[in-house]
Amino acid sequence: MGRQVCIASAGFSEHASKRSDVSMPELVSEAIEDCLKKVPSMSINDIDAFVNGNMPAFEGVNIPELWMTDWMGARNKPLMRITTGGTTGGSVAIGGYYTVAAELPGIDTILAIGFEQQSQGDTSTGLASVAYGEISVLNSLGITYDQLTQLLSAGAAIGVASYQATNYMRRSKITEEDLARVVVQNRHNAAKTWWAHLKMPDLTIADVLETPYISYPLRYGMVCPASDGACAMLFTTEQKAKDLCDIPVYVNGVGSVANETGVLGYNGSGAGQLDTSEQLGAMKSAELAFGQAGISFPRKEIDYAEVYSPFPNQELMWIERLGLFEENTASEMYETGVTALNGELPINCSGGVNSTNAIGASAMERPAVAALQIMGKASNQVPKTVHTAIGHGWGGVINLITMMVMSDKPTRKIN
Amino acid sequence: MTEKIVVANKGLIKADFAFWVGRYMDKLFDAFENKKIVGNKCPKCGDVFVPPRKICGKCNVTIPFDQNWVNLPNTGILKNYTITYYKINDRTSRKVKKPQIIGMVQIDGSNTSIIYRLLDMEPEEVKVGMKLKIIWEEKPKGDPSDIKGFVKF
Amino acid sequence: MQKVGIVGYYQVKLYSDANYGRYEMIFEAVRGALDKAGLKKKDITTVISCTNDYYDGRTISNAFAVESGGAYLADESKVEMDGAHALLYGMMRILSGNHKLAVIWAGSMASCFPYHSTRLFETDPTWERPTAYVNDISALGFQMRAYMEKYGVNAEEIAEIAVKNRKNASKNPLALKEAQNPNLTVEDVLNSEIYADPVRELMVAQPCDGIAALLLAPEKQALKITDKPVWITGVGYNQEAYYLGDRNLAESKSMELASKMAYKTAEIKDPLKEIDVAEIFESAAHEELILKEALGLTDKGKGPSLNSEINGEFPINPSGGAIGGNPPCGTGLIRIIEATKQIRGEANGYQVKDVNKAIASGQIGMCAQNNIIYILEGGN
Amino acid sequence: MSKRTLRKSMEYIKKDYVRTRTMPGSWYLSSYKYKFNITHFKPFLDKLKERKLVGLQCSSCNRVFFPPRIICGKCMVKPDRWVDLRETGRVATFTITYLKDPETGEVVERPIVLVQQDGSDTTFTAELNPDIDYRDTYIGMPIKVHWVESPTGGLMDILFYDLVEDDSKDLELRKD
Repeated sequence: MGRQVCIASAGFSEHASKRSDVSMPELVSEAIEDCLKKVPSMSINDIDAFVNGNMPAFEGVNIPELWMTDWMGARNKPLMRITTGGTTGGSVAIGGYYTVAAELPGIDTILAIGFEQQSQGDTSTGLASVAYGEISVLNSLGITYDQLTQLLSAGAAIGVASYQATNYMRRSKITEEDLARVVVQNRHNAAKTWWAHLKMPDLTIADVLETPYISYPLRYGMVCPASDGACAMLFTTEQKAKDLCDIPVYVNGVGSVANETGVLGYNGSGAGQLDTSEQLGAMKSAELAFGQAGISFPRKEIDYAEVYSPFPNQELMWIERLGLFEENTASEMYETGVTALNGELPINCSGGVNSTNAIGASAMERPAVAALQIMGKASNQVPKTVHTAIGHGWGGVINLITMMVMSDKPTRKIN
Repeated sequence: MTEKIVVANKGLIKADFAFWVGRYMDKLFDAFENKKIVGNKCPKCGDVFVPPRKICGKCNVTIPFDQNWVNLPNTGILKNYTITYYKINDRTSRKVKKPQIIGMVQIDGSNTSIIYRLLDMEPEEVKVGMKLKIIWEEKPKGDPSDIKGFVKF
Repeated sequence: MQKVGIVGYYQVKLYSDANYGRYEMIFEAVRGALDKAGLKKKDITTVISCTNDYYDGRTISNAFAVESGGAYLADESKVEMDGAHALLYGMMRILSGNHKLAVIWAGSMASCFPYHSTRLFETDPTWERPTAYVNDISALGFQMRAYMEKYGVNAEEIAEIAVKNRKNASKNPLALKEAQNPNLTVEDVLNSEIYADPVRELMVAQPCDGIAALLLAPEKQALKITDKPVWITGVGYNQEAYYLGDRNLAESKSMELASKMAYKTAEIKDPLKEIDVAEIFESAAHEELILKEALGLTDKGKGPSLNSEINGEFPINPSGGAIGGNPPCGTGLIRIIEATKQIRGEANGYQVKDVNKAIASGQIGMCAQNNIIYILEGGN
Repeated sequence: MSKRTLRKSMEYIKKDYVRTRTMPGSWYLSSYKYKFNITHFKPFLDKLKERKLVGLQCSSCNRVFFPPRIICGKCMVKPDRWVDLRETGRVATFTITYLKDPETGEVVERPIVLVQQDGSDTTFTAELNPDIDYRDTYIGMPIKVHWVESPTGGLMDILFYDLVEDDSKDLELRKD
């Protein structure tokens, strides 16, 4: 069952802290225009179905696809909305893949769209509302509303990431300087990506370490911005993709394995992840996706990786957990330039989520950039030829993961 | 077996939003400030839209921002209406004593309808197809509530 | 399209204010479906949930439901529309060949959120929301008036649909108690409070608490799991324009296009003859007629003349439909479960005779902007 | 560090966009309710009142949940066995928050830790004894429950956690 699925194109809107010139639907249409510009023989009328998603509570519209139907060209077309928080973009991309793979009659070409206009809402309240439901039960277990408010303000500042950073730093014995080095590489890369948000061509490690702590061990200079932006990807069948572009990118494996929540348990209980940097879900997702794609030695077979890392410690952690590097060696790779643009295994050459974070789009921009790197059409193109690449997403309460393995050759077995 | 205990705790926080209207809608609200209505026209099918928009959903063509603007009159035709006793806002929906008549009005010269209250009318008087005229707020602020409603013309 | 089998289902009874915790209810539905099919947690390979962040009051409403929904270390995702759309995604995952058992669960607790003001979040925030004249209530009023004016249908004929569905609901033990009424008359409906003229309170599907779960498997595996699999042989979904002023509310363009896609897949030429029963998600009585016509069961405007009682010419909503209880997000999935029950002959008390093919639909948006429809068939 | 230097060191290439109007809106979670079944918390809270700690164990996978959990996601069953737990535990991970004191306006460093109670397989958020210097917090730090004077049968009966002073020479605590 199933068939081969290809990515034929991907597009972005410009990202910035305030895209005050456009409404949400107009922002989305910018990304669609950019996506279709790369496949001149295709028009919006040729799209058979749509898959969409964003993180609705961050910008105050429920199921915004209903409103933006016309702006996407989705009038009288099939449409499905997928949202999973931080991984939304990745989940939408996987949704686009499955929509093509399912071989539904008449549905061959899919536009997958992830977007977010965070300047419309209040990001920290949005983040607090992730945990609020679960924290409110504590009131019935003897914790007063005053104490709850305190807990919320402590948690909302940066959420669960700092706990994870402490865990990871202890495990791999890295210093804050190692973290800053990751940030510097990302922001330099962002400066060469036209749609990126925090473009800092002259940033130094000292600059990052000069900024104050937001919550230990993370500093202001290390965390991602809140951006407005959208991303669109075109999924289609093998045959159509060959007609549309020179190098069709095959999606060979996908995975989105969920784990128990970390830091905060549900229904007032304890949290199941004892070590938040262990990331069983990420390892299982990688296993699943690599298994489908027939990849046995990720380090040897993968040429490029885009991982979802709003915080530098996560970038180091993910590339280890996804099987690209030996445990606790990731920071060395940044020191020796393995992960740089002209390195052996370049990571996040778009600047990553660390430089541009429009939440609902972020996890889709990862596979989108990876696919463009394979096609040779990326904004900050790596000099070496990329055959196989991965795009990864992270979200939820450090428990949701998305993973997509792409290549210029089909390796997924159809049975 | 012990008795089941289910608690229902109230929420605490509130999230505020400020929705960017974009350049196309901004132009409409600029006109609202002068108690006027503008629409824009699809270059392909010729339909005129109120509120103006970037893309014609029927033809899937982009309407350029710097052209195809159409000034529209303050009059229109009633296409549909309903009478409700509910008042809704972001926080609550509550029943009100006096019913409000809400009408779907096609502004003359446009091809779409907008939805506003019908004022100074008894439910029995309302007829689909009747001619209506906009009543503007005295001091328009440049937002959708500048149109107070429609009356018979 | 290859066949996909429905191998198990479970629905929690609908309550207007359930004495349930959220996770307890999700667990009951998913565990219930597994037990009914005789499967274990480890058999699950993928889980698709359907809830809504605004209905749950939680951002990422699926993040904390991983454990109770059976998604621990399973390939998980969430569709934020109607439960029927979640089923579509589950089906796609099965059809891709990547998965062997999909759990789909959907629903929410309407007693926990202000339904109408939450529905307002669906509207255009730059144009319609500040004045709030367009909302789920007024939209139904516009839709019913448009339908009546265009085809000359009168209010009594629409009230009869409400009477039929509420009577049917009284035979369904899982339906909402408030919606069940075996002795309702057309006069009662027309004399009930005005909702949005001409829509009356008793014509409307009342939001309530409830969660349902369903299991899907590919053809080969489905036959190993159960003797009575129900096959999905066709699916169609579609979305029409957003602004009510742009649309022809007297008919449902999206349902027409969706059913065209589904009929083509399942090779159905004459739905009225070939299909035995329909479960339609109608947010108010008149919508059942509009959707029925869009499905090609009758000509436009002739909906009321087709007898759709349980023992009528073409039974529609023998379970009571959405009027028999409407848990936001869950209603569409419950329609599919009810159609499955009809095919398996498990609808005790409201079973239609000799059902082999059924259709079930789900919807989302003002005046059913996005519709989805399934063709279900019995037999091995 | 002053705010001015912060801005200078983090400057980036910006583009200005036309500013259009905004329309307001709010999401009031105060009109929402959150329903939870807390039946399984009753024995746990009763024991807290007696200054005793108990965890709920899943009889299928033997994991112990503290505080108790309604469903074990791994096995999809309701855990049903109560086990006694010791008062000691360890810091599973921590962060330090830098929040302004509402009264003085000064930035206060406060560690928030995730504690794994000995004998349990889950972690939960707790506070350390304020006498402990926040710079001394580390992962694996052995800690012990500090009860309030008169427990009432709520989660706040655990006031905070004290550091376990261990004098034994043969036990070397890892600290890094």
